[in-house]
Amino acid sequence: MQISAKITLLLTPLLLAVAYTTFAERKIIGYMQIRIGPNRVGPRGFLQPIADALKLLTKEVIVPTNANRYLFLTAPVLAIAPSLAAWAVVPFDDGMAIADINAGLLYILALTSLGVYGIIVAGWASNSRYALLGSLRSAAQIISYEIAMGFALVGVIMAAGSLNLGEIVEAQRGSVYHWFLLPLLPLFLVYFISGVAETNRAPFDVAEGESEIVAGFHVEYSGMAFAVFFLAEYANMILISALTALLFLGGWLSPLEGLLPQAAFALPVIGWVLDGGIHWFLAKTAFFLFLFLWFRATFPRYRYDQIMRLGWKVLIPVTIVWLFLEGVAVAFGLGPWFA
Amino acid sequence: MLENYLPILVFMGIGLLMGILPLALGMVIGPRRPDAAKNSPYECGFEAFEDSRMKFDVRFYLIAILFIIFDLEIAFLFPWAVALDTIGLYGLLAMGLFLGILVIGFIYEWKKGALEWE
Amino acid sequence: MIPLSHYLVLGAILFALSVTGIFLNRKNLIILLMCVELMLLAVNMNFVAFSHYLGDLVGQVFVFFILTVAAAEAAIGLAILVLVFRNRETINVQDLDEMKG
Amino acid sequence: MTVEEILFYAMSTVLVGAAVAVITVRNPVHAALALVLAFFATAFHWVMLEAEFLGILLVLVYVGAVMVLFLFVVMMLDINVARMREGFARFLPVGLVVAVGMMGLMAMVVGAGVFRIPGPERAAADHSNTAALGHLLYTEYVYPFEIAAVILLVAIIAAIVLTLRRRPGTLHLDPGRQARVRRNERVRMVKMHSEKQ
Repeated sequence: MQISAKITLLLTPLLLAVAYTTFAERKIIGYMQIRIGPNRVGPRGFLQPIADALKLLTKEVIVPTNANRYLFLTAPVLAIAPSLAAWAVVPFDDGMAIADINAGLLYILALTSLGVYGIIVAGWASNSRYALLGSLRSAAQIISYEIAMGFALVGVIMAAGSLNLGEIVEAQRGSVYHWFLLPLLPLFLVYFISGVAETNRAPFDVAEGESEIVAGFHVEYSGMAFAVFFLAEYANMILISALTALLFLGGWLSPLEGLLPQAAFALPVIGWVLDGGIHWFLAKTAFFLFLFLWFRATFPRYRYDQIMRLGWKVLIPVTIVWLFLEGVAVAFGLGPWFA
Repeated sequence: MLENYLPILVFMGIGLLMGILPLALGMVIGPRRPDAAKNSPYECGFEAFEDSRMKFDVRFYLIAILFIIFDLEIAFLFPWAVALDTIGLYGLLAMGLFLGILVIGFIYEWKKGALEWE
Repeated sequence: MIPLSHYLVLGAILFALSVTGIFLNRKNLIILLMCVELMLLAVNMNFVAFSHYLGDLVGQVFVFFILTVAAAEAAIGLAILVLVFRNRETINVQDLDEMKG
Repeated sequence: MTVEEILFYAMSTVLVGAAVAVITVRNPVHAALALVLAFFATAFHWVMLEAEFLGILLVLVYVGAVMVLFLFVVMMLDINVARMREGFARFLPVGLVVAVGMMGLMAMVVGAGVFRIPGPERAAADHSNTAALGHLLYTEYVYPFEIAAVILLVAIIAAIVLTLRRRPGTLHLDPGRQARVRRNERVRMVKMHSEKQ
C-alpha cells in the first residue's frame, strides 16, 4: 500500500526527531550554561535518547491507589494522539503531504485544541491535589492562548485566501519579501508566543512549576506513562515550529528565490540546494525548534497572573487590531502586499 | 475530496496506537511491585488528609466560558477570511459590524475586571 | 452510496436516545444538559444530511447558527449551574423547588 | 460492502454506543467523555457528507471548547454521584416506552419512501466547502450573522454578570506590588546606642 509507505516515511523520522530533540535540548542548554551535557552513552553522548528510552521502558508504571485506573492510563494516549495526527496535513514539499485536504489549517487548529484533554483527564484521574491544581492551571492557560492563536491564523488565511497549507505556502512565492513574515509580523509574533504557551514550555511552564506544584498534572506518572507525556510535549514543539515555518516563512520556498538569477537554480547540485525544497523547510523548522530551547535557557518563568494578562490583554487586542487593518488592506487591494 | 480524508482517519488511528503501544510495552516489561507508600498520591511528606477534590475559583469557569465565545468568533472568521476576495467590501463591512459588536463585549470584560487575575 | 434514509434513521435513534436520557437522569442537571446537546446533534445530523442530498448549502448555514446558539446556551447553562451549586451545594433537580407554589 | 459503507456503519455504531453511554453511565466524567466520542463520530459523518467545514468545526468548538467547560464543571464540583442516580430504574420503563414510541413514529416517516432522493455527485477534489459556505453566509445570511454577534455579546455579558462576584473581605495579594516594593517601605534603619548590661 502506498499510503502505509508514506506514513512510515513520515513517522519514523518524526519519532527520531522527537527523541533527538530531547537530546538536543540537554546539549544546547548545557553549552549555553557552559556545561557539556550528556556525554557518556555513545560517542559524545549520542545514544543518550536510546538509553533513556530503555530505562523508562524497564521502570514500573505506577498507578496510584485512589486514581481512576482506566482514565489514568488513557490520559497519555489522549495527549500524544492529536499531536501526531496533526502531522497528516503538514506538507514537506510541494504536494508532499499525507492528506492534502482543503480545510487543512482548520483541521490543525481543531487538533491542537484537543491537546488539553490529556492534561485535564490526567489531572482528574490522578486524584491528587497537585495534579488537579496543575492541570487546571495549564488547561486555563492553553485555552487562553488558543484564542490568540486562532486569530493569528485567521490573518494568515486572509492573506492567502485559502485554508489549504500547500496553497498558503504557494501564496508566499516570489521572494523573502513576499513571505507573510513581514506583512503579518505582529501575527507571527503572537502565533509563536502562543505556540510556546500552548506547549507549556518555558517561560510559560507554570503548570509544571517544579518548585511549587512539583510537576503539575503529571506528578503521579512514571515509567512509560510519563514518557508518553514527554514525547507529546516534544512532538507538539516540533509541530508548532513546522507550522510557523509553513505559515510565515514560506515553508519549503527558498529565501534566495527572486534574489539570484534564474540560471543559478539550473546548476547541477548547487541549484538544487539553492532552489526551494524540503531541506529549506527542515532548516526553518529546526531554527524555531532551537528558539524553543533558547527561550528555556534564557527566560525566567512568568508568574501565572502575568501569563493570563499577556494572553488576554496584549495578544488578543493586538491580533484584533491587526485583523481590522489587514481586512481593509485585503478588501481594497492595498499595496505593496495585498495588491 | 473524501479520498483525502481516509489517510487522516488512518493517521489518527496510528496516533492512538503510538500512545497505546509504548504504554502497553512499559506495563509488560516494567516490574510491578506495588506497595502502599508508592501508590499513595504525592504529598510533601505528610499523609493526604482530605479528598483531592476541592473548590476552585470561579474565574477558571469564566475563562472557559469566554473561551467558548471567542472560539465561535474564530469559527465565524474562518469562512469569512477564505471568502473575503469574492465578497469584497460588503463582507468587510459585515465582519466589521460583527467584530465591532464583540469588541464591545471584550471592552466590557476588560472594564469589569474579568481578565484580572489575582 | 449510502441512502439518505440511513442518516435520518441515525438521527432518529440519537434523538430517541437523548429523550430517554432525559427521562432516566431527571435529577442530574449536568447530564440533562448533555442530553440536550445530544438532541441538538441529532437535529444537526438531519440538517447536514438533507443539505448534502438536496445539494443545498443553506442547511449547513443553519447548522452553523444552531451550533453557535447551542454553544452559547451550554456556556450560560453551565455558569448558572455552577452558581446554583455554590449557593445550594446541590444540582439535584428535585432540591431546586423554591419556585413551587 | 464498500469502504464508505463500512465506515458509515462503524461510525454509527460508535455514535450510538457513545450516546447510550452518555445516558447510562454512573460517573458524569465518563458521561462527558462519552459525549466527546459522540461528537467525534458525528464529525466523521459530516465529513463523509461533504460538510468538511462543519465537521471540523464541531471538533473545534464542541470537543475543543464546550466539552472542556463541561469537564471543568463536572470535575471541579464535588458532586454526590450516588444520589444522582436514584430513581434510575424507576424511570427506565417510561423512558423506554417514550423512546420506542418516538422511534416508531420516525420510522413511519422515514420508511414511507418520501426521502428516496438520489445522492448528489461527489464534489470535485478542489471544491472548498468552507469558501462556498462563507460566500453564502456573508452575502445572503448577513442579518442572522449579525444577530449571532448580538447573541454572543449577550452571552459574554451574562457570563460575567453571573460568575464574577467580588466578595468583600476575600484576601488576595497583588504580586506586582509585592515585587515593586522598595527597601525603605519595609525597613527603617534606626541608629541606636549600644546598651550596657
